[in-house]
Amino acid sequence: MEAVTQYLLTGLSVGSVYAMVGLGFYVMWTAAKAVNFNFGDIFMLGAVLTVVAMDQGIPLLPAAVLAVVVAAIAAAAIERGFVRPFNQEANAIGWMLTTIAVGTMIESATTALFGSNPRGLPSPLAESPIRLGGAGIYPQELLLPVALVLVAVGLELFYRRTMLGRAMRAVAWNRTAAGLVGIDADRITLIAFGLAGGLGAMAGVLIGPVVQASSTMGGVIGLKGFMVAIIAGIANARGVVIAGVLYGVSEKFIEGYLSTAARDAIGFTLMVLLLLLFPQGLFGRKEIKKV
Amino acid sequence: MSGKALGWLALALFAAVLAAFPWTGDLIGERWPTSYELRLVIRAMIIGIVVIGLNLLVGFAGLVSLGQAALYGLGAHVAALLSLRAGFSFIESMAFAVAIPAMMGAVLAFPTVRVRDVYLTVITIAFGLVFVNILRDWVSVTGGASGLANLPRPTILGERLLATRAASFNYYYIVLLCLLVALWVQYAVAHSRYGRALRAASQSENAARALGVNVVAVRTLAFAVSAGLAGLAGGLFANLALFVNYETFTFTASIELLLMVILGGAGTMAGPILGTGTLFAAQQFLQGLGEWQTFGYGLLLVLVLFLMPKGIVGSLAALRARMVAKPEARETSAWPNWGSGLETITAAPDERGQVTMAASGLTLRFGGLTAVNSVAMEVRSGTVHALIGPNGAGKSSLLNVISGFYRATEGEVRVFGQAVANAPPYALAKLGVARSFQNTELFGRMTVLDNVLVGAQPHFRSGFVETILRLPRFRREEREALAEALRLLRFVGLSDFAAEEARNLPFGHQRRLEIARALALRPKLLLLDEPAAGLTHGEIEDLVKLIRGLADRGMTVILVEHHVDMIMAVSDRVTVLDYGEVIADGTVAEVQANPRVIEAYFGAGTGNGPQTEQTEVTA
Amino acid sequence: MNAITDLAAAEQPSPASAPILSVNGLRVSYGRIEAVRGVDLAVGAGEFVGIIGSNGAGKTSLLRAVTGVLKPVGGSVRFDGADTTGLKSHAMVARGLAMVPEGRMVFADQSVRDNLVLGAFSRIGQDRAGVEADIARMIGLFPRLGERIDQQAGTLSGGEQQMLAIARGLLSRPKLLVIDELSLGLAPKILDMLFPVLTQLNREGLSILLVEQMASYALAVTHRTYVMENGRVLFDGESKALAGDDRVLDAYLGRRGKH
Amino acid sequence: MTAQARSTRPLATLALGLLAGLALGPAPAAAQRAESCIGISMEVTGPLANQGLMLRIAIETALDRINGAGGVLGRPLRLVIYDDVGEPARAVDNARRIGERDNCVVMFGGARTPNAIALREPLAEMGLPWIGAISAGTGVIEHPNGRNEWMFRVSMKDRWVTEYLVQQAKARSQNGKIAFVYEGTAWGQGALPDIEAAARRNGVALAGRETFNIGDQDMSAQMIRLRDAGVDTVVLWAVDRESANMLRSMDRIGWKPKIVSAWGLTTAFARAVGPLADGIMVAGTFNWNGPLSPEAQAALDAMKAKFPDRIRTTADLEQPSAMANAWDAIFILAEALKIAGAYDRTKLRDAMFRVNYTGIVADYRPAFIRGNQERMDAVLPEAYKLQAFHNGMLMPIEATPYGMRN
Repeated sequence: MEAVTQYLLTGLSVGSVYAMVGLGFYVMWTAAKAVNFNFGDIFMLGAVLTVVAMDQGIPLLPAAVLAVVVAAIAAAAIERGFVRPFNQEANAIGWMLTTIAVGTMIESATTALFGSNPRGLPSPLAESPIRLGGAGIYPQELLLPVALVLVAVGLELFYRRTMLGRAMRAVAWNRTAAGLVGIDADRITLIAFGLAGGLGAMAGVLIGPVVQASSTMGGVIGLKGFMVAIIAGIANARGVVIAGVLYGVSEKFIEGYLSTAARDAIGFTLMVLLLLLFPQGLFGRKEIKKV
Repeated sequence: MSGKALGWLALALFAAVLAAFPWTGDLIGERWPTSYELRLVIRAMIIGIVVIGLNLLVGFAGLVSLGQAALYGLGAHVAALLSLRAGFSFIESMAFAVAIPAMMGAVLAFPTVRVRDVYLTVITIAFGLVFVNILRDWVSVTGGASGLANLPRPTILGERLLATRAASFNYYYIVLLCLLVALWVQYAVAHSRYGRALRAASQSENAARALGVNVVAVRTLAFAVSAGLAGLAGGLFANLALFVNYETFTFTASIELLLMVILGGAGTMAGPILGTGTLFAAQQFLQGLGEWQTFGYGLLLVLVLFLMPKGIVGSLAALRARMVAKPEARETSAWPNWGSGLETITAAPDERGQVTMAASGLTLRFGGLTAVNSVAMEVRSGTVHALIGPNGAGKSSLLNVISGFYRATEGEVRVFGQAVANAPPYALAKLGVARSFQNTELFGRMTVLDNVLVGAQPHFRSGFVETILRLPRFRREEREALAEALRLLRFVGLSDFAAEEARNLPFGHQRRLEIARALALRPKLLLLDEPAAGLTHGEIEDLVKLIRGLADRGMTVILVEHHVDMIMAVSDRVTVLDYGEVIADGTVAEVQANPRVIEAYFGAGTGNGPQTEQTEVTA
Repeated sequence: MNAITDLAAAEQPSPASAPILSVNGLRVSYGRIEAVRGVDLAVGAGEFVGIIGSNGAGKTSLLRAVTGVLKPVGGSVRFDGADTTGLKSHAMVARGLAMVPEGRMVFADQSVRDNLVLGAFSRIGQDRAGVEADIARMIGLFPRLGERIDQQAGTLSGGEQQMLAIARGLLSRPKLLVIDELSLGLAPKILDMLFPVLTQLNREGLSILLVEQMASYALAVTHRTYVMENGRVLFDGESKALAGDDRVLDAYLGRRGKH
Repeated sequence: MTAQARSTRPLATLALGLLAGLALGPAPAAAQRAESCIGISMEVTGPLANQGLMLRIAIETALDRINGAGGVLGRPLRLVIYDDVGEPARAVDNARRIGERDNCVVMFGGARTPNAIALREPLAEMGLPWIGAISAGTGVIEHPNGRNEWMFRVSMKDRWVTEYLVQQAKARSQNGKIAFVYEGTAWGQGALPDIEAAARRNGVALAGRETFNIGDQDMSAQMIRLRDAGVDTVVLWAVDRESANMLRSMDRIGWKPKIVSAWGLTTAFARAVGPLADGIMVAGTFNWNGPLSPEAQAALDAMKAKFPDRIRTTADLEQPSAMANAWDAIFILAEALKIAGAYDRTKLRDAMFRVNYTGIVADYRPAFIRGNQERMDAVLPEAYKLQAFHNGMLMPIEATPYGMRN
C-alpha cells in the first residue's frame, strides 16, 4: 500500500515535469509548427543558471527568476536564429537539425564551463521529506504538480483572455489571416518560443533541488516531454498535461511491478502502440484530409 | 547528359583512389597509411554504407528516421551473436546481419500507414531508444553494457580477414566492395520505377496513389532496403572491431547519421559519401579542441546548415546550374498533337455504349455533413460526361469516391462492370481509372519526364531483383516506358521541357503535363477535375480538342468543370449536382433549360440577360 | 439584383484624382512562374473599384502582393501617399489597408467576438472604448453576428463567415478595404444582401477594391473595373460601360464567336 | 540564394580539406623506435569529463616532476590526450592513432571499462603497452584467452573489491541481510557476477539485487523492495549523481541502511546530498585527508601549485584514489623505461615486470609478475583502504566515528 502511495507521489512529481516540458513543446508547435528539438537544454539551463547565479551570492528566489528569464531569452533567440530561417516551406526539417546542433553547442559549452559533475541546488523545501507511513515526498516535489496546475490554468486563461494569447491562437490557426488583421506572426512566434522556454526552465528550476543540476540533465527529459506531447496530440494543452502526468506515474508503476532496468523500453513501446492506435495522438482531433 | 557521364567518372575515380589508398606509402616511400588511417577509412566506409541506406529513406522516400543507428546496431549484434554463440562463418553471419534488420525495417515501415512527419520520426526515435535499452539490460544475451567481446576473427575460405598495416588489410577491400555495392543499390533504386515512385509518393502522395503507386508497398521496400544496408554495415563493423556494445548505436549516433545525409545532400547520389567523409573527418580533427570539441562539432554543423542548406552536393549543383545558366529558348509546340505511336494509349477501350461507370445510391458523409446524397448516375463508354453544380455541390467529393480516395458511406460504384467499393486508388488506377486534380498535383521537384514516367508505373512487370541487377526485362520495359513518355510529351507539346523540373513550368503547361501523366496509365476512364481552371481561352480550346479526340478514340471522360461554353463544346451528357444530390441529368440543352438548375445557380427571380446567366454559371 | 443596380446607378463615380492606392508595373512570380506580369492600377479616395477575370488570371496574386501577403518581384505599390512596396501585411493593416481574404479565413477556433477583437489588433491598445463601439456598429450592420456573438466562428454558415470576415476587416478602421472573391461559394440570395452593405460602406467614404469572379455583380456595384487575363490588365473602364461590353465576355468566357 | 552561392566554394574546399586531411599528418619513424610520448584515450567531454580532468591533473603534475629532473633516458616525456567520448570504437581509433601515427611508447586508459575491454585485441596486435589508472573491470586485465601481456593496471580490481566490500558488509550487518545495488553500466553489471561469487565465498546470501540506469532520478521502487526485504546493509556500485538520487529515495521512504560502496562516490556526492552522506563507507586505494607521507605531501603540493584554480584543498581532488594511482603509475613507467634503457615498446613491456618501486599508494615489489594475469594488477587488496564520509569529507575510516567497534 505504502509502495503504491510512493509511486503515485513520485510519479506525480516526475510526471509534472514531463507535462511542463511537454507544454513547452505544445506552445512552440502551435505557434510555429516546429519546435526546438533540444528543448531539454533550456530545461537544463533553468537549473544550471540558478546554481551559477547563487554562486554569485544571489539568493535562491531571485536567482531562479533570473535563470528562467535568461533561459527564456535564449529560447527566443534560438527561434529567431535557428528555427525561423529553416522553417520557411511546409514540413521542412531543417529546424530539427539546426536546433539539435545548437543543443549540442549549449550542452558542451555548459559541460566545459560548469563542469561535468552534478551540482546540488540547495532549497529549503528539499531538505527533509514529508513522511506518510513508509512513503514520503519532499515538499519541493509537491511544488511541481502545484506549479503544473497553475501553469496549465494560466496558459488556458492566457490563450482565451489576453490579446496576445488570442493573437497566438490566430497565428496558430492561419498565419496569413493573422497578418491580415495586423498581427506580426513572426514576432508572436518569437514570443511563443520565449514563453515555452520560460516553462521549460521553470520545470528545471523546480526539479533541480531534488535531482541536482548538471549539463546532461536535460537530454532524456526533453525527449520524453516531446514524446508525451506527441502522444497527447501536440495541439491540445489539456491532453499534454494529462499524458505527461500519466506517463510519469506509469513509469513508477513499471519500475515497481515490472522492471526498473527496462522501464524506458516498456514505456516507449507503450507510446508507440498508442500512437499507432491514435495516429493523431490521444487527444488530437482528426482532420479530414482534403484531396 | 554530360552530367551523368561526369557522375560515373567521379565514381570511378573515387573507387580507384580508395583502392589505391593503402598503397600510398609504396608510392611516396613512407610507412603510410598506418593501421590508424586504414581503420579510419574503413570505419568511414562502413558508416557511409549506413548513410547511403538512410539517404534512400530520407532523400527519396522523404521519411525522416532518427532510429537508424538501431538498425545498424541490430546488424552488428546479429553478426556478433551468430559468430560468437552459434559459430556461424563470416558469410553466413553477414547474410543474417543483412536479412534480419531488413525484416525489422519492413516492420518499422508499418507505422507510415498510419502516421506521418514528426509523428513517424518520434516512432523511429522510440524504436532506437527501446533497442538500446534492451541491448544494455538484456545482459544474458547481449552481454549488457560490457557488450560482446572477443569475437572470432572472420575468415573467407580459410583466409583470415585483417585490417592492419603489419599483417594484412584484405578486410579493407571487402568493406570497399560492400560500399560500392551499396552505391550501386542506391543508384539502381533511384533510377528505376521504385525510385520514381518513392519520390512521387513523398512529393504528392495523392497523385502517386492516383497513378497506381502502392505507397505502402514502396515505403516498406524503402525501409527494408535501407535497414538491410544498415545491417550490412553493422555486420562489417562487428567483424572489424570484434567487440560490440550499445554505445556505438545510441540516439546520438542516429542523429549523426541523419546529419551526414543532410550535410552531403539528401536525395543525391554522391551526398552520402561526401557527408560521411566530411563529418567523420571533422570528428577526428576537432580532437584538437579538447573539452570544446563537441562545441566545435555543433558549430561546424550550424555553419554548414546555414551556408549549404541543400547539402554539399545540392549547393554545388545549384551553383553549377547558376554558372551555366543558359536561357535557351524552349519551344512550346501546339497540342494536342496526334502523332503516330499514341494508339497504345487508347488501345483497350470498352466497346461503345457500354456502361463504363455506374453509381447507385451513393452517399458520402463527413461526420455531420452529407457531401454526396444517394447519387445515381451512369457514364457510357466513349462519351464525355460533364459533372456540374455550384460550389460545394459535391462534385469533387463524388470524383474522389469514384477514384477511390474517399470511401462511400453507402451505395456502390461499378467501374468497367465490376463493383469497386473501397478499392484503393492505386488498384483503380491499375484497372484503368486515371484522374487529374483541381489544384494540379504534380511532383514538383521531379523532371517533367519523370512525372510522366511515374504514370507508366503499372505497366512494369520486372521485379525488384531484376531492377537492381538491371536484367534484360527491366531494361526493355524501361526503354519502352521512356519511349512512350516522350511520345506523350510530344503529344502535349512539352518535348522541349522534358528535363525541366515540373514546378518551374508555367501554369498552363502544368495542366498539360498533368494530363499527359494521367494518359501514361493508358486509362479507359479519365476523370478531369476542373482542367480548364486558370487556362486562357486559347488553351481551353486546345483542351476541348484533346478531350474530344480522346473520347472519339474510345476513352471515357468524366469532366468536372465550370466553364459553360467548354462544357457545351465537349460534353455528350451533363449531370448537375446541388447539395450533393442529382438535380438534373441530360444533354447540355436539356440541362440549361431545366428550371431547377437555374434556381440552384441564380436563386429565385434573379439573373437577367444571357450574359449574367453564363458568367454566373462560372461561379 | 435589380436592387443592386439601382444602388450603383444612384452613386456617381468619385474622381480617381487623389489615388489612395496606386500600383505600377507590379510583378509577382512563384518560382519561375509569373502570375502577375506588370500591372498598373489605381484606386481613388472614396472610390469603389472592381477587378474581374477568369480563374487563374492573377487577381488574387495581385491582391496578395498589394496587401503584403507576398513580396512582389517587381514594380511598386504606393498606399496613402507612401511607398509600401514589400511591406508585410501586418504593417499594411497598421497603415489603414485591410483585406478580406479569399475563403474568408476566419479564426474558426475562436468566438465571433474574439475574431472581431482580433480585427482591431493594431489599435486595441490605444482605444478599447472605440473598439467596443465599432463592434456594436458591426452588429448593427450584420445583426446575424450579434445573435452568434459567443459562438465559435467555425460553426457559422458560409455567408455569416463572410460577414464576420468583412466586419473583422472593418474593425481596423481601414482607409481601403480589399475584398478577394466575396462571392466564393455563397448563394446568390446572400450576395444580394452583402453587396448593398458594401455600397453603403463606400457611400460612407470607405474606398473599396473588390476582386470578383461574378462579373455581373462586380460590374453592377463598382464605379470602375479592371479586366485581367494571364496576369495582365487587358483594359479597364467605367463599370456601367463595361457591363454591356462584349470584350468582357470574350476575355472572361474565352468565347470566340462560338454558337 | 546569392549568399549561399558565394559561400559554397570556400566551404566545399573546407570539406575536401578535411577529407584530404585524413591523408596528411606526420609520418612516424620506424616502429621499433617509439616516441617518448604517453598517449591517453579518455573522456575529455561528456558526463565523465571530470574524471578525465582529474586524471590529467595527476599525470601532468607527475610528468612535470620527471621532466623537471631531466626526463627519462635524457628525453622529456610528452603527453597526448584523445577523447573517446565514452564510445569503445572511438577508444580503438585513438589507440591506433597513439600506437601507429604518434608511435607512442605507452598508452594510458581512462575511466570506462568497455573502452578498455575493446582495446585488448588491438593493443596485443600493435604490441603497445597499456596502463590503466581507473577502469577497474576485472575483464580489463583477465583476458578470456588467458594471455594478457600488454595491459597493466595500477588501480583497483572489481573481483578483489567485491570480496573486500562483501566482507566489510558482512562484518557490519546486524541481520545478515545484504543487498547489492549497481548502476546499469559495464562497470556495475560487470561487478554482479563477482559479487555473487564473493557472497558465496563468504557464506552470504544476497537479500536483494537492484539496478538503475545512468540519469535515473528516483529509485524509490528499488529501495522499497530492499527495505521490505529487510535489508540492513547495501553494497553500492554507482557514481555520484545516481547515488545521490538513490540516497534521496531512501530518505523519502525513511530507510537508512548501512552503505559500503565501491569508489564511484566522491566529494561531489557528499556536496550533493549533504548530511545524508555521513557514515557511508567507500573502498579506495588512497586518502588525501589522512596523514600523508612526504612523497604524497609533495605530490599534493605540486598539484596545488600547477593547477591553483582547480586544486585548492584536498576536497578538490575529486578522484582521490585514481589520482594517487595515476601518480604512482607514471613513476612506475619511468622506472620501467630506465630499466628498458630505450624507448622500445617490447623492451618496456618486459621491463615492467622488473620494476620495484615504493609509491604513495603501495610498495610495489615487484609491480607486476609475468605470465600471471592476476598480477598484471599492481595494487593488491592489502592496499585497499576503507574510507567514510564525515562532514562532507571523505576521511580514512579511523579518523571518523564509523570505525569498526565490534
